[in-house]
Amino acid sequence: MSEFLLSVAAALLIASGCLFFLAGTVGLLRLPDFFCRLHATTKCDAVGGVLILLGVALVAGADGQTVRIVALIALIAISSPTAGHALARAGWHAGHRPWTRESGEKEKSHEPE
Amino acid sequence: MRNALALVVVIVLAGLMMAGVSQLPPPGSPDGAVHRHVAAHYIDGGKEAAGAPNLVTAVLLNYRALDTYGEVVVIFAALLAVLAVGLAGHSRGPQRGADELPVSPVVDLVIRLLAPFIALFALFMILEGHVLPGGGFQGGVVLGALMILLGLVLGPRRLRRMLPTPALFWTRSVALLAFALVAVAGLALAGWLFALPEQYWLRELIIVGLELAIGIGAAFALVGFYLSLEADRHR
Amino acid sequence: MRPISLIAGLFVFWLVLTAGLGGWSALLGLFLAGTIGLTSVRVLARHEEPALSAGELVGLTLYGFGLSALILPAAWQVLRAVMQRRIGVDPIVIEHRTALRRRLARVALANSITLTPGTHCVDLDGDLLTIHCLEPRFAEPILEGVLEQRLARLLERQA
Amino acid sequence: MSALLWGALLFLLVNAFACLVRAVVGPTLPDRIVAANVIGTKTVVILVLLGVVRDQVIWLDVALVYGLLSLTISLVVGRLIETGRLRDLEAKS
Amino acid sequence: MSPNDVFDLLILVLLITCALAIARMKDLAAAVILFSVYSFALCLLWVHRGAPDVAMTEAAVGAGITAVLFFYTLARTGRREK
Repeated sequence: MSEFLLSVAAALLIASGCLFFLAGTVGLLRLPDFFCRLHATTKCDAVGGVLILLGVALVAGADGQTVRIVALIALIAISSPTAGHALARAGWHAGHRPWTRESGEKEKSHEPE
Repeated sequence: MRNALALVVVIVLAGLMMAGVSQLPPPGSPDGAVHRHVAAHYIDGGKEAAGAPNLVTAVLLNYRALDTYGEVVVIFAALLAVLAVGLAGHSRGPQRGADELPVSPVVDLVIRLLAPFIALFALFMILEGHVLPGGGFQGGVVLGALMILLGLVLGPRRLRRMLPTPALFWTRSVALLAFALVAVAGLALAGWLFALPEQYWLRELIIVGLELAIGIGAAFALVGFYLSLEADRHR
Repeated sequence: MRPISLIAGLFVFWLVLTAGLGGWSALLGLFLAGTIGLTSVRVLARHEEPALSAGELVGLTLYGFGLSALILPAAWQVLRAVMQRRIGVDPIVIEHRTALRRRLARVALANSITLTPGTHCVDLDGDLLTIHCLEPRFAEPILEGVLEQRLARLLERQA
Repeated sequence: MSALLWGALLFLLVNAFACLVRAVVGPTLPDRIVAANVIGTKTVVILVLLGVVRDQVIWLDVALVYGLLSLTISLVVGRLIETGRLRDLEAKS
Repeated sequence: MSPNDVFDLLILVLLITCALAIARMKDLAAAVILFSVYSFALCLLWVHRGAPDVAMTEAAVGAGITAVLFFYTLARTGRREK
């Protein structure tokens, strides 16, 4: 019984993790500029990755696998926001200015119909 | 026209490759062609001949040790070439000195926190590489990556002070020479290159020593690349 | 981190990596952990700041769990926003001065802001945070300083 | 359980494929790096899933190496761009 | 088709797309990034084929250190293919 509950919990975690990854991908493809895309990817990667790895840790064998997965979870949870911040700062100092609604509409009106 | 031709060639080659892959036996299947002839001999004899539980390491350090040695020499030669070009060349791009944008405190702190663990992981790969996957070269690369990260945090100048050029040079050379020494010792003692002695602990020691030599050689070669690419900016 | 707790942490990490390789390997690990720990404290530690203690590390881990309880429902909102047929984002950039003084606390704040949906830390310079928000309403909890207070309780208790 | 893991694995692979579009299209260099970073994270998760499906503990070490090096790339490239040493061709300023 | 085959097929398509894109790319920095993505995919294929050692080398060298060194080189030369 408890084993059944465990695998249901794992399945839920993995499925929701996949959902977050999907959101990250969609955000990466659809959002208007670099900073907005970073929003989608950093969060969804960190949250989705941690959720999936937690789910996997629940069903993995006990022989060293689970502890290693915990180490990986810690690595993802630390590295994902740091990499996101480093890239955002790089773009900011390289002179990228964030897209805003006004600039987006201005660009649209300049486009030939 | 030439583009179209190239596309056709690529598509044909890709199709051939896919067809080939689809004919491969499922991964890990024991009756695949690769598992029946030479490999069987390696698997039977590898453990005694090389004394390394990880078969890949056994092959790399025994049957193909000369090959591995050649690879290490190639990296070393590449480094010499880069050093030669780097010393003659001059840097383009903006020359900035002390007024350069400081590294982000977030990146700084995270690298400082992670660095000891990365170092331990790299040494784990080097020292236990003959039991688990990994090995000298991979561990050395991770160690090199760690040093590049440290260069980011501490600045290349401080990294260079910690690892002065002569020390780098001598360590790399000694690592290379140690490898050669093991080969020659095998030739002198047992009659063929890279022969390993019978005693278990001595064999283990030599294998670990070899891995360490490869790892440190690779790591310091990478640091050499990095420092020579950074060098001109701070002269 | 203090040398002793760092060495202990490194040794535990080694044991995790070499699970079941036996006594010699553990001895080797102890030696390596000691060497690396002492070296990195000498090379990397900033001596002008108090070190991260083991208790604070546990506290930070718990804070991480608390943060995830905050993140998950809000992440769902962002997910829905992204999936709409027309993406209605209205990004703004705000600046916020934090009252936290410890470098560690500031970095933890920056990373939690990055992880909280709708906000992304762009720059951290001294006590000045530059934050990119997907919509103006996401900026409010930052300016109110909810996370900041939690971190202050955790890491700057003596002050 | 194994079917679910395989499903998640293939799903993530398709996702990585979609992210490749952003890496190819750009338009700016940071965009491409973000895409590469996302693909890197997905690969780490795929590796773990693969290791568990096949019951190979040691494959998780490969995932660790992966996570570390993909972090290294992001940090180093970010640093090169922000100091202006790797100029971004499309930057508007 | 078993999941194994689907996996192989997807990775191969990914590899080919990457390779084509690298060849077409005029911006060298973008080519380096795509090359690291290529290595990511190739490493998955190695692991799937049961060669974790090769995969580890690929991950360490192909995806990691080569890209970093290439970027340092690009910072010292230029980004456009001439």
